[in-house]
This record gives sequence, C-alpha cells and structure tokens, in this order.
Amino acid sequence: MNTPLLEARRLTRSFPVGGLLSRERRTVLRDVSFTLERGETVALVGESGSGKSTLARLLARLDTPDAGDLRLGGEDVLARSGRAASLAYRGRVQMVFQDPFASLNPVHTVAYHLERSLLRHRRASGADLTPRVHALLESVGLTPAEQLARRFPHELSGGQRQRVAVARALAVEPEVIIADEPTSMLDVSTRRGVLQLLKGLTRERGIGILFITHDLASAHHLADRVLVLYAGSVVETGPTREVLRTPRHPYTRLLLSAVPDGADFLRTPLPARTPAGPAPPLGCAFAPRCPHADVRCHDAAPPLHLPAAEHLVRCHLESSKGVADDAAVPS
Amino acid sequence: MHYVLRRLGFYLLAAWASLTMNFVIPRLTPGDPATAMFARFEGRLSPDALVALRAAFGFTEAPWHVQYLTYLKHLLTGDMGLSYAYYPSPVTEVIGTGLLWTVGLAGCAVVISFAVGTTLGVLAAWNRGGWLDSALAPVLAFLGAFPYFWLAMLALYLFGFGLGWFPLRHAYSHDLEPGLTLAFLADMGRHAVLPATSIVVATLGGWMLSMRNTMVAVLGTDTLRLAHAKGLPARQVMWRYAARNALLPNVTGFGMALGFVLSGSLLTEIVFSYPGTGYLLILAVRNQDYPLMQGLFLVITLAVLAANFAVDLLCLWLDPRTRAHA
Amino acid sequence: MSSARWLLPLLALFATGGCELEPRPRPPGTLFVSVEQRSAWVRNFNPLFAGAGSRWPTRAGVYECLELYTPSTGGYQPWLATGHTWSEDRRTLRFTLRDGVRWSDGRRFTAEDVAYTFQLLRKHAALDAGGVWRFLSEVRAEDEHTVAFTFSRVFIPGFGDLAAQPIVPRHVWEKVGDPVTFTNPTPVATGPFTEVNVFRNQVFELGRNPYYWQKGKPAVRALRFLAFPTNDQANLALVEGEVDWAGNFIPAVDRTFVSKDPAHHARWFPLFGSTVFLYPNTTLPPLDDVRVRKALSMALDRERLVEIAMYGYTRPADATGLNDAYATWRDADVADDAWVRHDAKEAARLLDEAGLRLGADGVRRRPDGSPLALDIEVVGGWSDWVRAGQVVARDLRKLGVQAHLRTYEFGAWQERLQKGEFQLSISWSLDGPTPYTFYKWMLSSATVRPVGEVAASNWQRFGDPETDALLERFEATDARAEQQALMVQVQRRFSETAPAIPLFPNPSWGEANSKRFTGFPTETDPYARLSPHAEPDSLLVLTRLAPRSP
Amino acid sequence: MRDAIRRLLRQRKAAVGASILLGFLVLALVGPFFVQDPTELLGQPHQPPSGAHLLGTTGQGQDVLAQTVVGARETLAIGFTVGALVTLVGALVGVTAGYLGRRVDDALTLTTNVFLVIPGLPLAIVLGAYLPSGPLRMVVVLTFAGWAWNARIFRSEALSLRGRDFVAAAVVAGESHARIITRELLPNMASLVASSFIGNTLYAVGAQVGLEFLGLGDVGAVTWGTNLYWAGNDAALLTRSWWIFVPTGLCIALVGFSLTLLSSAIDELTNPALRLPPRAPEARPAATPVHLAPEAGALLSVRELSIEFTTEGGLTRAVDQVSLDIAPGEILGLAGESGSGKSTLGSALLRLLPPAAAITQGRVFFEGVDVTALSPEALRAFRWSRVSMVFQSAMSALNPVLPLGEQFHDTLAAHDRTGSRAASYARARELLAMVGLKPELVDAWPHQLSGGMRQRVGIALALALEPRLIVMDEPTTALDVVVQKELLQRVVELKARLGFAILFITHDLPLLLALADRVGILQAGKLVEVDTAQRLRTEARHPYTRLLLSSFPHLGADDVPPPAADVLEQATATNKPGLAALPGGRR
Repeated sequence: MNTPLLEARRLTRSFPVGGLLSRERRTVLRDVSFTLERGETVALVGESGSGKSTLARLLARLDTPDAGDLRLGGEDVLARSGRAASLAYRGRVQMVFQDPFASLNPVHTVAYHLERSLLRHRRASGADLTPRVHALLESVGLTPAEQLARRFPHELSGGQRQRVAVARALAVEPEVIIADEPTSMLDVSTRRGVLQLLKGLTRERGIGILFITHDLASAHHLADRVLVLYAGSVVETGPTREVLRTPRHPYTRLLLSAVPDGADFLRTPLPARTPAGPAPPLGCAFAPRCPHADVRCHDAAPPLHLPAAEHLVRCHLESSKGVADDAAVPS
Repeated sequence: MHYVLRRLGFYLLAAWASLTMNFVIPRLTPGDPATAMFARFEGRLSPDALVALRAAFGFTEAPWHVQYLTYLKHLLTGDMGLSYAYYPSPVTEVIGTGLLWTVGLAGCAVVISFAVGTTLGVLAAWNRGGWLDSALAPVLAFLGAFPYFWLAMLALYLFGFGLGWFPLRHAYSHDLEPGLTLAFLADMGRHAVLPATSIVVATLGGWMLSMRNTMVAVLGTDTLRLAHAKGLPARQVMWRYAARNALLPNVTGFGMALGFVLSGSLLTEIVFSYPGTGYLLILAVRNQDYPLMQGLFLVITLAVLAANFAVDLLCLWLDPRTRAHA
Repeated sequence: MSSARWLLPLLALFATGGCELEPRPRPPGTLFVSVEQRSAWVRNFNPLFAGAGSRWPTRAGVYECLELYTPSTGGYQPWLATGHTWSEDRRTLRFTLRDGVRWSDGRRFTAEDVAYTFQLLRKHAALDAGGVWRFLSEVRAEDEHTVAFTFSRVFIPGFGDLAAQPIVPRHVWEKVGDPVTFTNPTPVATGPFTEVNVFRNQVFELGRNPYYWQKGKPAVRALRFLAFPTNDQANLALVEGEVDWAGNFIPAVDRTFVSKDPAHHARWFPLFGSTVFLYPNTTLPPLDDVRVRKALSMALDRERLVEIAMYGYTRPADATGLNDAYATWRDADVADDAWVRHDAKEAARLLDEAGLRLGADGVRRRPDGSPLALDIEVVGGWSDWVRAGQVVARDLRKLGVQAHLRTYEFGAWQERLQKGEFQLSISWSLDGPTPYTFYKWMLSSATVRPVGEVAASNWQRFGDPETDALLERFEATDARAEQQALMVQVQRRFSETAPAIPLFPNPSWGEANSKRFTGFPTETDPYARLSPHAEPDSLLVLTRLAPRSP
Repeated sequence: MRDAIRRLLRQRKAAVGASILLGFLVLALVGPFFVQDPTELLGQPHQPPSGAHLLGTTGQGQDVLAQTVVGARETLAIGFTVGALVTLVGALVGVTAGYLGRRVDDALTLTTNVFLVIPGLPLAIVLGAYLPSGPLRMVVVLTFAGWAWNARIFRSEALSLRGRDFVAAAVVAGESHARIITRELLPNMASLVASSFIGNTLYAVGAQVGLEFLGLGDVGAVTWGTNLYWAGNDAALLTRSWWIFVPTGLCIALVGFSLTLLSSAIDELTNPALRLPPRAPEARPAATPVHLAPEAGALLSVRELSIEFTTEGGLTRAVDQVSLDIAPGEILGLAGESGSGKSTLGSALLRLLPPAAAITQGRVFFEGVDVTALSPEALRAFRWSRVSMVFQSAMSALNPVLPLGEQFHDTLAAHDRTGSRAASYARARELLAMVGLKPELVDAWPHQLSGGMRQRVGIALALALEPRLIVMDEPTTALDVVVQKELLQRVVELKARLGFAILFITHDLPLLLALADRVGILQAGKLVEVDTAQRLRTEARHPYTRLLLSSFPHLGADDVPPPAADVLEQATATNKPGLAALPGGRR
C-alpha cells in the first residue's frame, strides 16, 4: 500500500480554560485520524464548535497538537521544527480561509499577495514574476489579469477575493490545499464557481484537498470521502456517497435530515432528542441527544467500527451489530 | 466570585509592583533629605546641624534588601514613618491633613464631570447634528484643550480676584468651625465652586466625546433596531437600551480618571491653595521627603487600585456578560 | 455646560472692571501672620529640634532664649537672662536669670530649666544644631537665677549660640520619651503666645500666655495663621488686607502692595540676609587661578543683575562679601576693591594674562586649545536665582566664555555642590552674630573637604592658612577693638584671594499692614527686623505690637 | 495611504485642525526671527499691551509676544518628539505583546497595567528630579510616564489583527514574524498610529506645560510652560497683568484644539459610523402616476415601493418599484443575494430604515392603512403590535444588559398590554414555553443562551403582541442546520396555531422553497419573479431565478445543471449597483 500524501494520526488538541492560574483544559480535538491521497478531496463535516477549524489550523501548522502524528508523504512533520522545516511544509501544504474579506490584507494589492508567495517559496523571481502572477489569476478565472492584479481587496467582490485566495495557495504549487469553509461567506451565485474551481484542481493538478464545511450538500458535490466530526471526534467516515446514502451514525443521520431539500423537509421530524444534561465524561459525546442511547453510551467511549468497506462508524449501536473486527481498525 | 478574586489578585500584584517602584525611584534620586532639610534654612543654620540632622533622621547604611524588607514590614503595619519635611510628625498625620479634601474636591469634580459629560454625550449622539452635537461639542473640546490649571488661574482671576464672587483660596473660611452645619457646608461649597468648575470644564468635553462615540456605535446595532421595531418610547430606547450599553467603556475610563485626578488635581490645588495632597507631593519631592512621598504614592496607588476594583464591581453589576466569567 | 454659558459673558464683564472681595469679619485684636508657606498645618511646637517643621513662632514667640541679638540694632538685649559675665580665663560664662518669669502652666522658671535644656542637647546630638557641646564641658545651675557654662576651650563666639538657645521647662520635658520626635502639641513655655486656641489644617491660632513675665504684654489678643501654599496666594492675602504681617518676597512690592494703601502698607527689606555667591570650584583649572575668578567677577554687571533678578531690592555685593548686618565690621577700603565692579576690559585683560585667549570664533580657549566652557548650576525652582544665573551666563558669554545655565532639582544640585562636582554654582553663605562665622565658612582650611566628599561648608574648597591664624585669634578675644582689627585683616584676605564671587546680599523680607496694629519696626524705628522669619527678632515685634483702638 | 490623506483633508474638521497646527508650526519655525529677544529686558515690567509691545511686557519687562512666539518652538518640538516616542514605545510593547502572546504577553501586559495604575504626574515629578535638566529630561520623563496607555491600545489592536485571517494567511504563505509585524500588521494600524501620535502629542504638550508650571522643567528656557511659571512668579495676578498668561494659555488651547480636531477627524475616517450620516432623500411623486391602492383582502400590500440611499456618489436605489401582497396567514419568501435590497424592503415595512435611506416612492398598506403616512406616535403604536420582526442576529439584537423578562416587559408596557411587571413576566414565561424554551429563562441574560435559544427568544418576543405579520430577516443564517430545522418547525407550528403571516427573507433558496407558500426573487432591488414555491422549483422563468437555483448543490437528486451561457449572460447583465458597501447591505 502506498504511503498516503497526508496522514493524521490521533491528533489531539486542548486549550486552557480560565485565567493564569487555572489548570483546567477543554479538549477540542480528540484522537482524530484520517488520510488524504493525491488528487482526492476529503470533506470534513460538522456543526460549529465541532473542532473543524482547530483541525484546519493544526494541518496548516498554525497551531501544534498536544499529541498525535502528522505525516506528509510518510515523513513525520511534527518531528522537524524550525523555520526551514516549516517553510518546506508550507511549500507543500496551503490553506484557503473561510472569509475572503479577512484573509487578504486590505493594504496590499492582489499582485502583492501572489508575489509574496511566489518569492518566498522561490517559485518565480525577477522578470518572471509579473507573468506568473497574471497566469495564476487567469488560472482561477480572474480576467483581465493585468487589471485585477493592480486592485486592492476592497475593490473586488467576495467571489473574486476567494479566487485570489485560491490563486495565492496555488502560487506555491502545493500538493495539499486545506479549504476551510471556502464558500460559506460568499454570495450564493458565486459559490458554485469556487467549488468548481476547487474540483478542477484535484482533477487537473492532482492536488489533495481537505474541504472543511458544515454543508453536507457541498461535501456531496465535491468530496470523494467524508469525515463527520462531532465534539472533536470523528464519528463516521467513508466514501461520500456511501456515507450520505447509508449513514450509520445517529449524528450523521441527524445532519442529513436537517438539510433543506424538498418540499416535505419541514414535515419530517428530526431524529434527535432535546439534550438532557451535559455529555458524559467517559461515554459517547452524542449520547445526550441520541434517540438510541442506552447505558453503554453513558459509561464507555464507543469504538470505531467498520460496517462496510472503508466505512467507519464510532457508535456502540453499530458495534453491537458486530459487522467487523475491532482490531482491524487503525485508531 | 472567581472573577472577583482574580481581579483582586491582580490588584494585589499591581500594588506590590508599584510599592516596589515607590521604594526604588526615590532612592535613585541624588542627594539626601538631611542636606535638603538643611538647605531650607538658607544659611541660618550651622553646618554642624547637618551631622545632627543625619543622626535624627536615622540614616542607615543598611543594604537595600534590608531596607526594602523593613519598608514592606512598616507599610503592612500601617507605619509610614515620620515625614522629613514635617519632622517629626508621622506621615499618616501629614497626609491626613489633605487627603479628605482632595478626595472630596477631585472626587466631586470627576463625578460631576463624568455624569454631566456622559449625559451630554448621550443627548448629542441621540440628536446627531443637533446644536448639542454641532455647537456645544466643539466648544467643550476647545475648553478641554486649555491646561486645567490655566483655567483655574483664569477663574481665580476673573471670579475671585476680579469680580469677587467666590473665595480666592482654601477649602473653607478660617473663622468657621468645621462640622456638619449648614453654614459650614455652604461655605465649603462656595470654596469648591471655582476649583471644581475648572476641573469639570476642562474634562467635560472628553467624557462627552467618548460617550457620544460609543453611543453612536451602539445606535447602529441591531439591539437598537429591535428596540425601535418593538415600538418602545424614544426616551426608553435612548436610556435603557442605548445609553446603558454605551456606558460600559466610559465607566472603565471613569475608574482610570478617578485615580488620575487624585494626583492630577494637584495643579488646581496649588492655584487655589486647596489643602490637598497635591501640594504635599510637590513639597515631598522638593524636600526629598521619602517617607511622605512613599506614603502619598501608597495612598494614591491604593486609591487608584481601589477605584479600579470598584469600577470592576460596578461593571459586573452593569454588564451581566462579565458575570459569565465570575 | 452651565459654566461654559456664563464664562463668555463674564469675560466681557471683566473688561469693565470688577469689585473687591468683601473681607470677612475678623476677631478683634487678632494678628494675622504669614510666615511659613504650607498647604496645611501640622501640629508641632517642638523648639529644640531645628530640623523639625515646628510652627512659627515656636522658637521665638512661644519659647524664648536668654539674650536677644538683632542686627538691626547690632547688639544683644537681655531677655530671660538679665545679663552675663565671663570668668577671668574666659572658660566660664555665667548668665543671671530674670526674676518672676513663669511657665505658661504657672510654674516658676529657674536655672534648672536652662541647665536641663542644655543637658538635653548634650544627650541628643540632633538637638544641638549650633554644636555647643563641641566647646562646652559642663552646664550647671549654680542657684535659682544663675547658670554657669564651662567651656572646654576658649571660644568667645560660642556665646551667641548659648544666648540664642530656646529654653524648655524641665518638668514637662523630663517626661518626654524622645525629644527629637516629640511634636509638643500643647506647649508649656515662657513666651508671649503659648495657648493653642484653634488648630485645623488650614488655620491655627495662638493665644496669650496668661503668665507672661512682661506686664501688660502682649497687647495682641491672639495670632492667627492661614495656610498659604504659595507666595502668590500669601501675597494676595497681604494685598487684600487679610494678613497683617508677612515675610514674603513680593515682586514690584511698591506698586503691588505699598501703593494700595500707602498710609498703612509698609515694607522694609534691609539687606540682612546672607550674601548670595557665584561659587567657583577652585579645585578645577582655570578656576584655581585667582585672576580668572576675579575676571569672571568683573565681567558681571551686578547693577543690572539685582535689577532683573531681585527687582532692585538689593545692591551689588562689595568686595568684602558682607551683608548690611555687619555694617560696623565692614572695612570701607576693602569693600571698594575693584574686582567686584563691572569692567569688561579689565576682565578680558586678566583672562588674557591667565592664558585664556580669545579665539577667532569669539570663544576663549584654554592653553591646550579647548574652548573655555563653564556650566552655572542653579536650583530650577528658585526663580530669583535662575534669573540671576541667566544674567551671569549672558555676561560671561560676552567675555567669550561658553557659559551655560543648568537647572537641577534641589537634591541633585545640592549634592553636586557639596561634593565639589560643579564648575560654577549659585548659592547662599552662612551668617552669625559676627562675620567670624561667615569668613570661617569662606576661607578656613579646616572646612575644606576633598572633592567627592560631602562638605557642609566651603563648597568652593578654598583654604587660606593666613586666615586660619587670624580666625584663631578672633576666637579667643572678646575685646571689640581687637576683633574689629582682626576682621579687617580677614576681609582683606578675602578680597585678595577671591575664593568665591559675591553677587548681592539678600534682603530680609518684611511687610506690614498697620491698619489694625501699630508698632511694627520700620527703617526709622529699627528696633528689630521686620521680617517675621528673623528669629529672635519676632519676640521683640510680638511684644511691641498693639491693636489700634477702634 | 495618499488616498486616505486626501479624504482626511476633505473633512472640514481636519482642514481646520491642520491649518491651525500648520500655522503654529510655521510660527515656531519662522516666528522667532521676526520678534525681539524674549529674554532681553526691553521695557518696563507689567506693561499692558501697547504699540511697542503688542502683548505687553512680563513682570521682568520682557516682550510677551516674543516669549509666546519663541515659546512655541520648544513646546511644540518637545510635544511632537514625546508624541512620537510614546507612540513608538507603546506600539512596540503593545504589538510585541499582542502578536507574540503567551508568556511575553503576560509579562508585558502586567507591566503595562502596573504603569497604568501608577499615577503619571507624580511619577514624572519624581523621575524629573533624578535626571539633569534640559529638554531631554522632559522628553524622557514624559515618555516614561505616558507609554503604558498606548501599549494597551496597541496590544488590543494587535490582538484583534492577529486573529484576522490575513495574518494566518501570511503565516501559511511562509512569511517571517518580523515581516508580518512590519508589512502586514503595522500598515493596518496606520490610522491608529496617526491618532495615537496626535493624542500623545496632546498629552505631551499638556503634561509638559503642567510640569513646567510647577517649576519642574528647565525654567531657564523659553517655553509656554515656563512662561506660565514666570507669570505666576511675577505676580501676574497681584498686578492684574492678565496679558502675561492669557496669550500663552490661548496658544496652548489652540494647539490642543487643533490636535483634538485632527484626531477626531481620523476617528471619523476610520469609523464611518461617527460621521454625520447623509441626509435621507426626499420622497418624490412617481414619474408616471399610478393608482396606488391595497389589494382587497390582502394583509399587506406593497405598491410601487422605491427606497433610496444617499451615498457619497449620489442617490442609490436599493428597492426599485416593488409591489407585492401577503395574504393573512401566508408565508411569503423573499430570496436574493447580498445587496439585492431584500433586508431594506423588510425593514421598510416597519419604517425601520437607516438614517441615510428613505422611501422615495410608493406606499405600504397594512390592513388598508398607509404605513408610510403614519405619524410618529401612530407608527410607534403600529410597530410590533401589527407587524413584528425577527432579526438575523438575535444574538446581538437582544439587549445584553437586561434580563429577558425585562425586555418582554418593555415591549408589553410600551403598548399598554400589561398591568404590572409580574403580569409581564408571566406572559413572558408563557411565550418562552411556546417557542420550546424553559419558562425559568425569563430571569436569564441573553449571553447565557446559545444562538438557537436566542433566536427562539427573538421569535417569542415577536409573538408577544400577537401581530398579524412577522418579518423574519434571515433568522437562521447564523445557525447550524439542525438548529435551523428545529426552529423552523416550531415557527410553522406556531403559525398554524396563531395564524399570523410571515415575510421570510433569506438567501437560501432551497430553504425558502421548502418553507414558503409563495416566493419572490429580488435582484438589484427589482422583484424579478414571484410565484408559488412549487412552480418555481420546476418551472422558474426568469434566468436569474434559474441561476440561483443551480447555485445550490443538492443532496439527493443530481445537481441542477447551470443555465445555458446566454441565459447566464442575461441574468447577470442587469446592472448590479454597488450596494455591498452600503450601510445595512450584507455581504
């Protein structure tokens, strides 16, 4: 088996809560593992507060996990530190941020943003620079490039800005792009264009994309595989169609039922309870909302199960069906 | 309660740090108080007195850390030592002559300035472009640009010296027995008018402007849109919805200002011969009266810290959001 | 807002002129005095510790001394003592005490009280401001009215210190734990005013001593003191007529104060204050050269200086450096020496002679070619001296010296002065009943300290062995003629060596308003100095003043 | 940057402030060559203004005019130097603390806070005693005593900028810390630097003058502060020589005033909300008179409604001749992108337009009453009792400083629907229960609720007066899908029970199609299509509607194919005014 392009193993991150003297910490990510292959799009789905953005920041090396491994092409990224190592990593892994109104510096031109990435990673220099900037802009569908390059962010529309952000990521010719809800702040009519642009990248350039979203429909549209994150843990993962057609985890089912689609959307009840009390410290985080929760769910953390090929679910209910062998699952 | 304790912890730490600074800074200054004291007699004292003075002031050549520990120990027991300039009166007694008056004068002036300025700010923001906003605000800004001791001088010159409407100096008339009598209180008020007014006039514009600006920001929020949409009466929207929310930053500034005025009013006090701590501080510095200086610093610092703590508590009461961290 | 509204019309109103502040009703017979400038009063009537901030007139008004000296008459007058005698060998001094003196608590004043007071000084060095126990060996009450001081060496000038010592009651001070830190809130004393009627932070009042030994005195019912933190406020109160007697520096006093009510407002600024000097650091070349010192002195236009810095209240200093208190000691010939007179040409000549020649750029250079730059140091807050320093710097610059005025906070300035870490500094000098004290401070080798060590006197660090011998002879004689002759020689030495550059004698500030009280000393009736600061003259004034009959 | 300065100078405040300041700068630079020597004793002391001495003489006989003019030089020099230094030190400490965070931040912040509580003036006085005299001392002392406040401001600015994505983006791009601070953070603080510099200069001039007045400066120098010091010393009061201290005081005030004006102009530049909003346009009669009358039986009739904003570039039409009707109990959806005018239209029903906007044409009839013609008091009574509203941001729309019960009480009391506070609270509990919240929450504060709960409170509040119509302006946009569905189900249920009508505004077309009876599509202020949800889903006619429909990926079925190229062109050809920048326009 090939080494995956990007592999995360049991990433865990917690943050201190309270003041200087407090030792209390809140765990935001717990044992998150996944892989990303060349030319593949993996969607990371979850509601706000599920740890999506923290994971994105970890992968973009904006933050460091408390525990776990991060491998890029089989190489342990976290083991190497220092500026050079981080620069090398950034040359291969890039990120597109959620809010294009915030991710471009208002005082710099479009060209400046792209030139910096090109220069910093020695992808172009001197006379080569301007043509490369223009080419990049054209490659993300921003024409006329000469004119747009001179503009400041506030002179662009949201969709255009997000394309600039994508172009900036592309400037370093990365192998992986982490896209953190790239369309949620955009006008609806431009969203599709940006999604199409990302889709094209995987196809044409073989870039692996980690697509972070709260929108299952977008994930469905774009991703090959999907990871469902709940309260910092991956509760279900598998090929997008498989997971969305036959969701196994109650939370995935809940998410799916809430997507507005079809006229009877409001008539179907939500498969969830009103949460009664906080999540049990040892058991399943979803237990308070789960309509099927029983004693096990409150006492022990559910293991990952493999109900079908490449389809993993973290749920006691599934494990009791005994479809697959626990030991076979890397966790 | 956790929040309150945490703030208290910070203030204790800040108090300790400023006390330490109070210890260090005076000792960095050259010269010693005995010679300073000696010099005040301008030649009417023999040089031999210097030796005697040194002995009387009990100068120790003890290492700094020993002096420091002694200093802290004394402070903890409320013993600030004897003033050099008013030797041998205890520092506490010397500070006692002025503290209440400064707190009274500066405190009243700041409270009045804050209350009036904030109210004006609310009204100015509510009636954007009205005469309050477009005419009074610049006038107050202009008045605020004057050094307040200069305003004090002018007020003294015009209303005290020129017109004779108000007393020129002091906190009360010398022939009145201080007490809670109507005559004395009226007299005290008359004496406070000019100094307090000069502080108020100089600071009013600042409060008004900052309140106006916060208020304008609040006016643009959805909270206000909702309040209007609900059909609430205008006065209620203005005070209960807009002003209440805009007040918080100003209240924080108020805590700062209370502390500032306790020391900053000294110029006004000097102009009006008001028996406050301000002049004492200048006197202490000129005479290198370390104990008095430290005592005043201690009192001023503690007052500032206490004021800030009080403001923290006030914010806690005003803004339920801070209570979330409590 | 309200203030803003009435401020502007009033500005206009002011232009047409205002009315006077109506004075508050005053208790009759109460004398309002302004001496100390404080923002608030702190209760302290300790007469012994000179360093203490005791309220005026603790040392000469509440308490009294044995004999009074005032330079305005130039002699001593008996007070608690009716007289004194020296023993044959000049080693014992006996004071005869006045009969019938009582403490303000009714107890009798005796020789025991005097002896006890001096024992306290012996026991607590801090109280011995005059250093009497450096020449005394014993003090004894020989009988109820006789105190004998035994000297360890012949030291005639010591009489002044003994006579001026305020005497405290033994029966009270015996019970005091530490007389140095004792604030003596309710004084028991022999003086005219001993009863503290009122004491508040802004005002205090002293009432008459019920047992005062001068019958029918004092005529003033009480003394009242208001707290004025600044000169400005004190002067205002004086001009308004609130204060009857003050000792303030008042700018343009004749116009601002006297002319307001010429019949009653009076000021008398006799030049009895210590002489102000420009001290050169004589350990530094070229200031070690007497020609240079004299040249700097001759560069100064003192007439102009006193006009600018002192409003013409004083005169230029003469070559003796003595103030008018020593008028009888001054030698007219010496005083007339040329080196204190403005003569730019001669100054330039002297500098040329000393090798400090004028460069092409108008700056004088030292023999090694470096420009002659001198810093004049002065305390930033002392405005009259700052003005003086400005004039001095300007005059020196005209001579080609790169003179700069540097202002320091008092402490820094003082330390530099005392340690000898300055070039030129403006400061005062020391006075006593005779010029002995003054010249000892100026010229005595005994007072010279090495640079870096704190010197309480002789900041210029100049010792003259010839003068040392003259001073030693002076200490041993009480014959006025001999003293006079010795002092003339000392004056000559001073003028020859020019250890420091005298600028002007300081006036002794005194203002009085005789609207309610009569009997203030004046130039024509100089029974005492008018300045209330002047101790013990205040005793003379306080016992002479009387309320005008209504 | 140059653009910003140009905009700054266009402001009257800035222009006045800058010219006063410039005047004084010129005076300080050139003036001293034209006046007499300020230290020379030229005339008699205490002389009032005359031909020889235009501003009179001091107590020493110096020329007051010369002293005032020459005094400007050092005062302003020290003022600007200290202003710059304090800004620099404050910015360095603050940005370092804010950007590096953690331990460095803890240590620097603590130091800063300690310096903040130590009274500055005494600190300056004591410090001044230690240093040798001269202008340098003043600079050092004032800088030392004044930097902390700036460090605090710069720290919070750095903190907020550090959290911005463009900093993270720069990190991801591989930029170094130094470059991020200098090229990414600092340029964004330009206006803060400028206003701090001006504020600090103001502080420096004031503090310097104060210290010098106390005699703690270099009294040998000629500055405004020492002028006042000498005025006090030379008995200006006693001699009634007002001319000695009045000119200097006026100069200080004018400089201070000009600085205040400049700083407030900069504030207004960076925070447009502080500027006086432009005047709303006047209503105009329609170009072609049309008969404006309500539809019979309709709850709400909007007729030919146009709403215009006054912007810098002139009038902009946000809603363009829109007519629509809502029947009792109906849910009308209004879909459109940001800037399409949908929120403006919703607000107009309650006449809740921002100050710069106004209804310029058309009418809104509610139950036959012309809402656009209501008097202020009638309007107040009309609001909420007939039409209420749910905002997108219930999180920020609730008053954070009042418990929920109070906010219900205010609403009920404003319309005389309650007898007492207790009655209001009882009704509030009832309403909370109605939207599925615990009645005890009546005593809670908004911050104690989650977003979904707050939105439910918003709905409960909207129901308080049992209105006939509720305008819901993107009420679920900020919510997670699960919460959104829970909420909408509750709304539909309540509607069925209480029979109110809903105008539901959103950009989420699929949601609208599932929820609404009829849906209107707004594009650039124009209502391009209105039809039943059912019909729109399958046979939308307008190309823009089709473009919108195709923009949403679908879960179950295959995605709707994008419209053909020519249709697309037609859809986007409609001129889209730059409304995104308008106040009230959402992105």
